[in-house]
Amino acid sequence: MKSMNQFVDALKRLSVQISEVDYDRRGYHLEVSMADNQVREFAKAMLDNEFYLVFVTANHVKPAIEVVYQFAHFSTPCRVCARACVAEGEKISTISDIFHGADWHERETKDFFGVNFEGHPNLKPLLLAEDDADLKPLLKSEKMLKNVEEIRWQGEKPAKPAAAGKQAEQKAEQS
Amino acid sequence: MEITSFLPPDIIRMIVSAVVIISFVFLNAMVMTYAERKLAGHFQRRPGPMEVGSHGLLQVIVDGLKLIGKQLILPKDVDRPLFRLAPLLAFIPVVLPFIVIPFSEKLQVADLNIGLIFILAISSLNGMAVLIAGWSSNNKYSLFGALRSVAQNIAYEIPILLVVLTVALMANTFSLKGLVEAQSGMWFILLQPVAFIIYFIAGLAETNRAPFDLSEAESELTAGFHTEYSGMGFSLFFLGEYANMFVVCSIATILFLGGWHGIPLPFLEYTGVFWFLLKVYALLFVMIWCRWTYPRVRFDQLMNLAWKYLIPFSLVNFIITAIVLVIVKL
Amino acid sequence: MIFYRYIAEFMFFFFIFLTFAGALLAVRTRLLMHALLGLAVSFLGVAGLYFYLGSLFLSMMQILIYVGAICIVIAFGIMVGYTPEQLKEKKIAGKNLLLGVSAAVVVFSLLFVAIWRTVWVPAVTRVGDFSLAWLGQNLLYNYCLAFELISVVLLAAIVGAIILAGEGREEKVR
Amino acid sequence: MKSETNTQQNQSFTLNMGPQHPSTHGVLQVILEMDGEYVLDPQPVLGYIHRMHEKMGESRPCRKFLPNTGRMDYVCALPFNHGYVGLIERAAGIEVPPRAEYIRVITSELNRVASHLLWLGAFLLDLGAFTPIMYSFDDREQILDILEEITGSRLTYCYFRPGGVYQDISDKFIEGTRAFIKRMRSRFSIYEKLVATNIIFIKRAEGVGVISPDMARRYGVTGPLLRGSGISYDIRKQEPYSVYSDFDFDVPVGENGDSLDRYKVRVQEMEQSLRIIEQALDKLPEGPYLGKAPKKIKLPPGDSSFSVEAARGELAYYLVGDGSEIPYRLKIRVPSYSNLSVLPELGRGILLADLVTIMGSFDLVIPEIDR
Repeated sequence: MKSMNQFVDALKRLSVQISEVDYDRRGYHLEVSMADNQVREFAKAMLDNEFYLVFVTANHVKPAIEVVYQFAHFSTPCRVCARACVAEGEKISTISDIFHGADWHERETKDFFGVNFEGHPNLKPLLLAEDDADLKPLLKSEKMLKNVEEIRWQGEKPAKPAAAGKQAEQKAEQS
Repeated sequence: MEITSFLPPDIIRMIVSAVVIISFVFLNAMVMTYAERKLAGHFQRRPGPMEVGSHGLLQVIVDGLKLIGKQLILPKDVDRPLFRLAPLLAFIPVVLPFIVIPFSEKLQVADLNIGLIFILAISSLNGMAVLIAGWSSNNKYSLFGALRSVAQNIAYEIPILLVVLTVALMANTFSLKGLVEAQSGMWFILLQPVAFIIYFIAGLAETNRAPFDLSEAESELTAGFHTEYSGMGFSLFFLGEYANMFVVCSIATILFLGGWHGIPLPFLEYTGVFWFLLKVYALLFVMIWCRWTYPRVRFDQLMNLAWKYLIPFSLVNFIITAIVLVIVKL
Repeated sequence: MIFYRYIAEFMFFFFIFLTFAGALLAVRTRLLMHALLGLAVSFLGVAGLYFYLGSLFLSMMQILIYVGAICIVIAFGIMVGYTPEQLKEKKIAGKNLLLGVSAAVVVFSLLFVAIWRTVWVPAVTRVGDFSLAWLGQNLLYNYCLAFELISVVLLAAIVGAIILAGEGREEKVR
Repeated sequence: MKSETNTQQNQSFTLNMGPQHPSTHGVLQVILEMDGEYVLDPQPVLGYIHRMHEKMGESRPCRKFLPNTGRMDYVCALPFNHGYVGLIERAAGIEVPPRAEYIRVITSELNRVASHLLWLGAFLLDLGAFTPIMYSFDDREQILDILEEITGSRLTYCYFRPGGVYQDISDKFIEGTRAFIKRMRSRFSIYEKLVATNIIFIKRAEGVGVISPDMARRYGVTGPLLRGSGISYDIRKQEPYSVYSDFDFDVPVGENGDSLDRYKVRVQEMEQSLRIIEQALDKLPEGPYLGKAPKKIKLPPGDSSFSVEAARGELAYYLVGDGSEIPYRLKIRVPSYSNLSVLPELGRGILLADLVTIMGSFDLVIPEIDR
């Protein structure tokens, strides 16, 4: 049984941003932010560390759609939530050949958000009908769409400086 | 009296026995349907049919009326003539064996000296009906069911033939009456227990009953070869199945359980029918019991059972019997 | 009993009709499965003729072997190999036609010679008691050749079924 | 009856299993590429009863989505309730009184036993045994009666509320539950005799559909399927939510990961659930059953996640709040979705009958997969 710190060390070797969060309030242990080209590298590291994929989904915010991955571990209580941004019309590389379970999750994300996964072998509509391929039901309308800062964790009020710092980092990364 | 004056008595005998046999087949199906549902209910800790008539006794009749009243649906792409022919083909061959079955010493339509071969030959036609039904439905599940059924029938006819031959060898006759008479001293089940077990297992498979009901495996093939049939088309297969079960069990009774022999009753030539039916329905009860207890076997397991166990065992049993008979004669 | 005579005569012609109708169906129909059914009907007619001639044993064997075994094996082969759309038969022409006709001519001339030269014995004098011993004696001494030929027929049916099944699959590859 | 013209698989044909088929347990379609009796490539087709629950969750105040959760998995609805109220409580920081947590555990575990009983009958029906389903339904009815007493419904429960439960449990409920535990313990020996020692059943289930631990990890297989493969992973132990850390229970695991192991694991899980219920009834604290929660729950900005162990595996809710009542994003990760995705790999080159066995042993609930 590995400890969580070992995982943190392993992930820090990649150039992703990683931070521990309060499990009692957030429901996961590690938060990861990465660029869209780091996804495969990150997924491989997760597979090597014997994580399994909980889900892949997306979140429609300004300025770009976030793809969210959650991983957890079978023997160590460690839940990892990772985000990568993919701008509209851009592609993000698939992880369905690393975690085979991602195949259906990515197809579902394509159904609901229209996110294109590069290298996916079979990106056909899964839950929606073939005719509804352009529906993308979970994209927010212009009126509802929020900025990424508005939906970031602001910590217990008043906002802690650490959380604020993290936000600044993410802003810098996206710009 | 008037009828006999211009018709020979044998014609009357033929007509009467034809009517009796056909009504017996229907009656048997009714009894079996009721018994099956009621027994299944009690095996499963529920009362079974209770609503129509006392303890659901009239349920069978109501169901029969419903089936007759239902539309015979002809799906679009079926092979029409064959599709309609198949239920008839399934029904007719199972009626014919009743001609030679000796219900008691005097209750038998015709005692053919090759009665046993007659029954085996006629029941081999049943496979043809299943094949035609499955193929003409133009449905892949039906085709699967038909293919399975035929492979199963071919595999299980061999041990049945070998076992039947073993017993015929002991009685030195193919006549069913002769076979029963040969057991007036001792039933063959005591001399041939292995043969009886092999026959019963193969008989279960031959009649497509659970746990060998692969040709109509509900959870795999929906309903197998009769998926597309409705109304009377379906119920003829149903009647055929029950009549077939009765024939298989009555052959088991004749070959192994001493036919009409039992505790002597007055007018034994006729009342032997009581013992005969008692034995047959006891075997049918075991068949129903098996069905509601066991899961279904897989197809390869079914084939293994036939080719790897039943056929070698019945062959060895046959050879040993032959050798013993020769030694006894010497 | 004149009445029985009528029934017997009627049955004789009925069996003849079955045999010919089945045979005609077997060669004239477009669907292979129907042809097979015609073959089975024809076999049943022949079995009825044996029955008419007083040999119940032979007619039962005819049903058991030809209808119950051979027809089913062929049907099995057809079903494994083909789907209904593929079963629309092509026109027979050229070499095949020639071969077919010559085979038919040879078989019929052989049959004709055999029938012509046989000394016919009334059926009644041949009937035995059909006990196991009697059957065994007859099959393995008197009619040994016929008995062996039946097994050849079975072999041919099995080989034919395998070829049918194999061909059906090859056609799909193309 | 179109024959396949693909040169690679020239001997194959396509068989449509479902959407109306007895052993797909609902409107699931599996397109099978077959060679005779052998399955070459099974491809599930989802979405026949897709209802876009996530969109519904994102278009109404979070309290109003609660009834939807029970409609996703109608066989085991209370853990779905539990996950959702747990998520809202976690995000909005709502305290739950201990009595409510105990009631949640008792009812959830009862629901888990009911779900496993339904599975047991349905699985054996898939194998062609007709009788066990009647026995298991008999037992399941008892649970439904007990739950109906306090939740008001028999199937699609909506019993939990943010901050507690809808109503307090009665003495009748406690008595009924204790009586049920006693009855159920005596029933296990019947199942053992009728099913587990049956040679045909063992031959049908043994070695069929082996999921290796590595395969489970790649596909995200969870629940009894994963535990059947020998990995002792149960959210109730690993990340104890509610008051599960108060109870003493084991996580049953299998050895080979075949269908027989999945059967054994589920039966043992029922026994463990009974143990949990018994302990919870003994320890049941006094106090309010519904804590203080605002009528309009404001979800603070930020994301949070809540995972529970549903009867079929890990159920994860993922929420992104934006400070309003309405969730900005609600993701529902259902267990059967990932579990079923292993089928194309597992079902390659096996007999059709084995595919039915495997799908039966997965315990699929289609509305849950399609959401």
